[in-house]
Amino acid sequence: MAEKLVTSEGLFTMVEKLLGRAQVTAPREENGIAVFGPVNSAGQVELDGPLPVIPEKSVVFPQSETLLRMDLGGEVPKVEAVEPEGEQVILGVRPCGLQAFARLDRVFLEGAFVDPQYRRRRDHTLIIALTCPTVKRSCFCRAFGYGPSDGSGADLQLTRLPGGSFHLETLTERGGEFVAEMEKEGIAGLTDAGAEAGSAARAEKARVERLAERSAAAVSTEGVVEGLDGMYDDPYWAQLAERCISCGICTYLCPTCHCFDICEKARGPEAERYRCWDTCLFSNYTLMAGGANPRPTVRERLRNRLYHKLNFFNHRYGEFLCVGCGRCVEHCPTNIDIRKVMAKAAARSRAQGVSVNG
Amino acid sequence: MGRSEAAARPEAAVSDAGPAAGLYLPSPATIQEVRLETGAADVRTFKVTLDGQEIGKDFIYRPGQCAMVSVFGVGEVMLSLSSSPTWTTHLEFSVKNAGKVTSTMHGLAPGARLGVRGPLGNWFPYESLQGKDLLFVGGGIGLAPLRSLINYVIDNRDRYGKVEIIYGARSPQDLCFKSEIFETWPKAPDTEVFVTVDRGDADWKGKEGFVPAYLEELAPSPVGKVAVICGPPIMIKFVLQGLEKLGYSDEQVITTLEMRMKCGVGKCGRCNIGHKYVCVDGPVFNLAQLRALKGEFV
Amino acid sequence: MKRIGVFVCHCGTNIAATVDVEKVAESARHLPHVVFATTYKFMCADPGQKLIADAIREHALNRVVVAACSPHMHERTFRKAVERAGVNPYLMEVANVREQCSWVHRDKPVGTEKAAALVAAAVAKVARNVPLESGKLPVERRALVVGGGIAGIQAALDIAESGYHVTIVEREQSVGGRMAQLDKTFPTLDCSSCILTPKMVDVGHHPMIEICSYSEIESVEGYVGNFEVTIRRKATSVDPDVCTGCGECWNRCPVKKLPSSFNMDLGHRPAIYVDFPQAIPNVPVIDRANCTYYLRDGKCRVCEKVCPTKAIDFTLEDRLVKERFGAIVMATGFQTASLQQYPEWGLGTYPDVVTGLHFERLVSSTGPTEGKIKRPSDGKEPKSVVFVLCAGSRDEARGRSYCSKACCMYSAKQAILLREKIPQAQAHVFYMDIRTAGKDYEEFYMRAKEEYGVNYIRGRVAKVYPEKDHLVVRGEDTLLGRPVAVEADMVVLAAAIEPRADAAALAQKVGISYNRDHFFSEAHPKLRPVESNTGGVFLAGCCQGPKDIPETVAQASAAAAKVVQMFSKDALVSEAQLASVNEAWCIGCFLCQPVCPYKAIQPKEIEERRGRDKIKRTVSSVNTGLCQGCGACAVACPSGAMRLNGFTDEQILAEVDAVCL
Amino acid sequence: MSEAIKTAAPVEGEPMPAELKTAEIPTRRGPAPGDPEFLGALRDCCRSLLAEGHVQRIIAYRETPDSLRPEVAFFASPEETGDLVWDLFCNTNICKYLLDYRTFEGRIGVVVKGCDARGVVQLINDMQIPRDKVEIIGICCPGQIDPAKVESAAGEAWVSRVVAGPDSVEIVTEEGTEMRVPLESVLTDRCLSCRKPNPPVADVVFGEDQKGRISDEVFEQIAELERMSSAERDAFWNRHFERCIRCFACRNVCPACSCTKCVFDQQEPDWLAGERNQANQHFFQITRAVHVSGRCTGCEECDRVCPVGIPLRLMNKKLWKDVKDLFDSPLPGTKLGVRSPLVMWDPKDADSFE
Amino acid sequence: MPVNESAAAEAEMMTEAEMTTDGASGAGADAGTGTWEPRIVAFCCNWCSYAGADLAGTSRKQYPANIRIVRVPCSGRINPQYILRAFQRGADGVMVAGCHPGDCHYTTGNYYTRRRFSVVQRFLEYVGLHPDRFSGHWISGSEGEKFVQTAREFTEKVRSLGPNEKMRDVL
Repeated sequence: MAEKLVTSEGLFTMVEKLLGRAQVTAPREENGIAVFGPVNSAGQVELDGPLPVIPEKSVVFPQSETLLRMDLGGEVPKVEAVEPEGEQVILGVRPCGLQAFARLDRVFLEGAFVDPQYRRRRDHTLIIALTCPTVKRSCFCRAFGYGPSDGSGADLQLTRLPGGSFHLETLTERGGEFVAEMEKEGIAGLTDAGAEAGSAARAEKARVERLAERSAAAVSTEGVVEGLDGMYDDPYWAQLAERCISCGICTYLCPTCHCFDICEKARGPEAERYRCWDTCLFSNYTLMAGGANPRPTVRERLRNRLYHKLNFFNHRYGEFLCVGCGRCVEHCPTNIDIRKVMAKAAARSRAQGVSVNG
Repeated sequence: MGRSEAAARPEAAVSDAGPAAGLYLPSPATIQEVRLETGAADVRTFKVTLDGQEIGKDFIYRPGQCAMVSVFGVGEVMLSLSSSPTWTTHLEFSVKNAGKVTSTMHGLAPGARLGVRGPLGNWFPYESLQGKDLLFVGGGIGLAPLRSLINYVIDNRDRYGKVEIIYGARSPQDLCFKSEIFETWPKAPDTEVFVTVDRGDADWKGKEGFVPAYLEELAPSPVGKVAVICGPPIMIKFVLQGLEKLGYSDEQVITTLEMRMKCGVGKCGRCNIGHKYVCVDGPVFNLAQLRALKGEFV
Repeated sequence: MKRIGVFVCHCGTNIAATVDVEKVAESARHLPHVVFATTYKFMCADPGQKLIADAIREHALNRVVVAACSPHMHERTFRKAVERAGVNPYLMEVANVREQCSWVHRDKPVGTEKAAALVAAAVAKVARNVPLESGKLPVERRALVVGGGIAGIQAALDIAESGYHVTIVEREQSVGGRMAQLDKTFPTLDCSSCILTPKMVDVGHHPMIEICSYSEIESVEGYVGNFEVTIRRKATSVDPDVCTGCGECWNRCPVKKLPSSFNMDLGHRPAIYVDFPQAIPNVPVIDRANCTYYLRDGKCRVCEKVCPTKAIDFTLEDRLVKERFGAIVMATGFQTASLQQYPEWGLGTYPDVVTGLHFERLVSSTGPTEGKIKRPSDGKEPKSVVFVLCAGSRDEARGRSYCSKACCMYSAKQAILLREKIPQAQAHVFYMDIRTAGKDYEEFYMRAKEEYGVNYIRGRVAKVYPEKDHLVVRGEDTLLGRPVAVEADMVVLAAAIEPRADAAALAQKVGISYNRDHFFSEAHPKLRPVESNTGGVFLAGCCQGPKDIPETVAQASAAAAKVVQMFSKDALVSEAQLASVNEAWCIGCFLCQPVCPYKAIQPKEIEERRGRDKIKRTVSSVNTGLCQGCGACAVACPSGAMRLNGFTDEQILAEVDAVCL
Repeated sequence: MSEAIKTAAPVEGEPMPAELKTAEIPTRRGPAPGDPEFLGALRDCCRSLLAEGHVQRIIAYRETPDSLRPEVAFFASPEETGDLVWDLFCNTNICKYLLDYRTFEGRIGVVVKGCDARGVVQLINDMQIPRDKVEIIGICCPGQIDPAKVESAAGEAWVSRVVAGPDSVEIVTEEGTEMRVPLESVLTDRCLSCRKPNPPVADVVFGEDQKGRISDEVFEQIAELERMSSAERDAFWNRHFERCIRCFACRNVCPACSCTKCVFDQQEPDWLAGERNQANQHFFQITRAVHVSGRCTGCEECDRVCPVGIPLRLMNKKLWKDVKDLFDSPLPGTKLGVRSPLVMWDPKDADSFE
Repeated sequence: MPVNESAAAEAEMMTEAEMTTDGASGAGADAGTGTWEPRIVAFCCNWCSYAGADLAGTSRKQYPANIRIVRVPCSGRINPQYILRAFQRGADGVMVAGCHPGDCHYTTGNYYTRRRFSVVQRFLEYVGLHPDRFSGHWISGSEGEKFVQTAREFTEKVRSLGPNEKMRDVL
């Protein structure tokens, strides 16, 4: 596919042009924190910052979105499904975000029931990825078989080059159309990438891949699923839960967590049904109307989340629901580290292996 | 009975589900009749028709399936269809007043509008059960999903073997579907109904005692039989123990689960037991399947 | 199934003129749960109430909204009406569409719209109402009177005469209080002890009255109808059952020269004593702080030796007696201000500067001078006496803003007594204003001025200082606008009436409120002047505020009537709209406790299931006997575990949501 | 205006049991953090408390492979205390874990900084745990280091360990390179303006009283906000509240939030809807702040854990400033037996009503 | 942290937006029709302020119909969350009224109100609610006239501000 070179200025102009025709979501800095969020000027886009705290999923699976709109004033209630509108562009998606989209696609688009909201947003979102400029210690993408330069799943991929320009790679037809459109509009600073830029991009990618290599030794998925198969009733979960404060940070910051609640909002004769993010760590999540709760304590809830990431999803879809972005590792107020859970499971698996073989 | 039979593939339900665009859009429905089930008025059965849809034609369901029922402006709740698919004039939902939606529903009168999204989930393996003897064990409102299958079996009486129904509730006041348990079902051929209450009252002349104890007392033989059970967790727990003692294998025991559900279509994540979602992989499971899952099912 | 009926009242044309009542009813018909709505000319009239009752039956209504006048007018009426029709009275709400709508808006469409909104709010609220029941509280038909002065005596007699048992707790050796210290009373000049003593005797002999003298309140638990009071009966060292009050002991006691507080320290008493000869009970007590036996390790024992009935028992100790009462009358009286903030008047510095109460003892024939007025410094008969009014009263700057009410009159009386006893003596009265509001009071004052030639000088006293063998009183005559100096042999300060020094501490024990000056607060200054804000506790006499004898007696009888009224009921009915605790949510932080003005919140230990374990924990609980339903606790509670029935969060939010639509 | 009335009830400190009001003078003092003997002494102290049965559990920190992120740990036996650690990365305020021990039979030791200790005291004052059930092992805190600041100072290199000196820290990377940065540059924001680094109440104290860092930055920011127009403040908070993901971490770590059924979790009444819009964010943020006002100990743990950087301390400290100015009450958690000033009153209270 | 700049910039946009809807005629939500009327919720204690409002009625004193009273037993029963809820549901102004300090029917309830709301009122302003949208008043049962004056003045103040957007959560 095509390779382009775009200067910072050129990218700025491109974003400005985009703002008129689509909702643009990009990394922004707020109070010293990087977040993915809607931008209304190109100046807000901050591509050099760290991995944004709020994950990319909010673009295709917003914190809350309306499903139905109801008018109950008349004899017969008028109820209609609400479709998301407009075009979206998400700029600066990291490879882990791309991986997460792929997981979410499986949940929302695969099988008997296709989620219309997600489908509509996904179809109308142009994804411009960004090769990770750096790799943090909390990153463990390598464990899941991809790296910080892996643009698969994106329409376009940006790689920051040492000089400050970006290498822009077209990965899909849609990406190509976008570039063509931009070229037609005449973006100053958008040119074909020469061989030099291409090799600089490859060098940059190789550099960050090397950085990521550091985590490979520490974290592995080897034996995690199998280990967990035999650990469900292990006292380990109670120990881990003792520390967990049952907040929603790990789930809400997780790029693949997709649980939601469906709520009703009524104002006189008018009402809306919407869905909003929910988390299996809150006790209300499984609380039933009669007061029974199948997951009454943090132990069951935390275990459910970790199994969902590292075991249940594998049994259902054949892959992990964790993509190794490290957000939960970095932001857990009490330093609960999913990598340690993986290590524990792997060790269990090895021990089981030994006992079976011995 | 094979494992694959108990839990019907969710894909099979697709053909019956509405178009994807309306995944969360309920079909309009109207309450035709509200029937009080219990003395304490905490269970009511709602006779519901679907506006502009014919049941059995536009809305095809199987015994044990569920639907999301909307009270517009209040919310949605997953309810099992307590009617038999053999009835084509209306659907029935038997609802315990437990939360915001159900309590509002209890305040509704005939003519009130609802929304129905479904049918959802799998169903009792009514086809593979043909020719077998059936033991139904129910407690309280747990009889509602069983009732769908019981009436289906009675309406297709020649295709199934002997039917035994053990049903219990806390008190005579709390018994549901009284006309069926005392009149309709006992009159059906080769059908026996055993009713017990935890504690009787002055007028109660029937059996007193808990369901699991009554089961052990009756000791129905497992030969050629499948047990279908539903009730409060504590009852399920002891009934399972009782059935095991009587020699029922895990494959011979089928139950239907209740979990807090929101979307009904396997997206919202709430109703998982291990890697299965009750709303799409269930609610009907046999005991062997449940035992293979990680999670808290009883 | 909620079935709400809405009844819109025309109130003649009071509502109907500015509110389209039919339209309001019509809009109500579309509200959730409303199955019936109608209008009527006068909903509160019998036919209106019947209409409601009929509709309740006909439409199986189980909740009712009446859109009419203010709930302050007819909430009770309609509650009773629905109750008669079989609906719990608390399943009725009033929408105030008269005072707060039709009467304050002229524009009919505007009024109609607002009325409809108010009805919608009431409907939203009533849909969340739950049936409430008034509690029944048993009544212990025994009264406690705290204080044995004229107020306590009168209250006790009135209650006892109605057939209920009364206990009087009196701190001193004898009942009688301040009135026993007085000589004559205004405006009739009849002898104070002559009218008091018979009442004291009545109290002493009444079969339904028990006097616990030389006793104090230790603690008060419980609530209206059911108080549990611990009384400290101080050790008297005399067995009251044996003592005949013969007086041998106090006559023979070698310690004679102890200051007599009954005589305002102007006279003496022995270590074993009765307050005054007519004391009730006539059983002496030993002042252990000054008795030789106790000071010198068992020496002396004179009283023991002379006692003909062997009533002296040095080993007696304080006893704590716990008793149950249904009602408490607080009648703890007053003291006169020490006037320490007024050094310029020299009270306590110059012996001849005294308070009005001292003067009473000096004129009294039972007093230390046997009724001969002598100045304390040298016993000389005073030839000139200056009376200073408002001594410490009506002086915001020095901490007391109120009027002591009785001083104008008693000073006039004292001036008259002076002039009667020492006709040649001059009486000067410094005053700010003369207040003679009372029957025959103004006449009495005029007599003092005109008949007895008492010299009234309008102005404040700036300074009192000694000169040779007399005092000089300097002040300003504001009528003449010039300074004056009056020579005086004695100065009598009409010292402010203030509550007893321990009034606040006692109020805290009893759980009643008090004002800045520590006078006990009445429940309502106009309409409930003898009730405290705590159910079952009533107020009589100067502990509630300065007053003279007739007022005190009237208030005491009123308090007694309130007590008797309470006792005449089989059981007390508690409010239904009270606080209650959702124990599952309560974490026992007790933030609710300090905000409760009625001390109605107490800790309670509960047992709870936690998984397989049973745990014990402490939560709040509400004493429905004490709770008055203010709801302060419900707001102090962060989680909303504390709820106020009748005004729950759900109900109020429903109203808010409805009025905002 | 009518005369002022005073009741018996609202006396400061009531209804605290009297024994709680006794002055707290720690009996023992140990070496300060930074002293080579510190960690050994702390471990010895914890070990002997467990061994001698004075406590049945100790809540403290344990070493992890990531030296910047020690984990909270619960020590039940003296043998376990070998990897107990306390260094400048013990950011987590552990006092809230005491709530898990409300029904625990036995005493609990807590290793606490000044800010954590205030939380413990607040829990005691809120009657969530009795004083005699807690052994307060206090540490006069020299300030805690923000791992994110260290990591960003180290750039792409991974940090292996950090050696803290009194004024600077040495960052050692995995590659073995060393760099020295001023301590202040890596301290957490809350420590940069910490005025009360010493435990106000403790049974054992390690180190001598620290001065803390007197920075008025927070109050200056508050003053700046107060000077803004209403519309500017509206915009300011909208911008921050917009990011709130409603993870409730701020609530869950807060020592003043001890409800088991929080208003935000209640379905009836439906105080807080799930929809993420400004109205609900405001309801949540305002209610949370108001609920803890008068009981917020100013530990700023909420601010620390907020993953999206909402300046929660600008709310908490604003409320605290007003409460202090209006009612002249001590900082919550600094004194035993003190109840929230909002459940007390004084006839002379300021009046904003008309 | 740069508290000021971006907030000020956004505020500028805000104020412009407000100005366009802030016409003297009070055209607001229903700008097209010019019929916008402020919605005002008044929480009144049963014994004083509610009685004061009743007295206003008995004396036939007129005040704007925008005021909708919610009766509570005591001003001490008014949870600050009610204020937020009212704004959420579309109130343009909220008023709290109780007995004068010292006159509380329940002796001390309004002292807590006074403390609580002196803090809450400042805080609401701090988070950007316009100070004129919330007010507290002591109105006794005999102050019908004060109730009327308060209602009039508050309504006019709120009317001049236009519809409230802060915290508003309507469909």
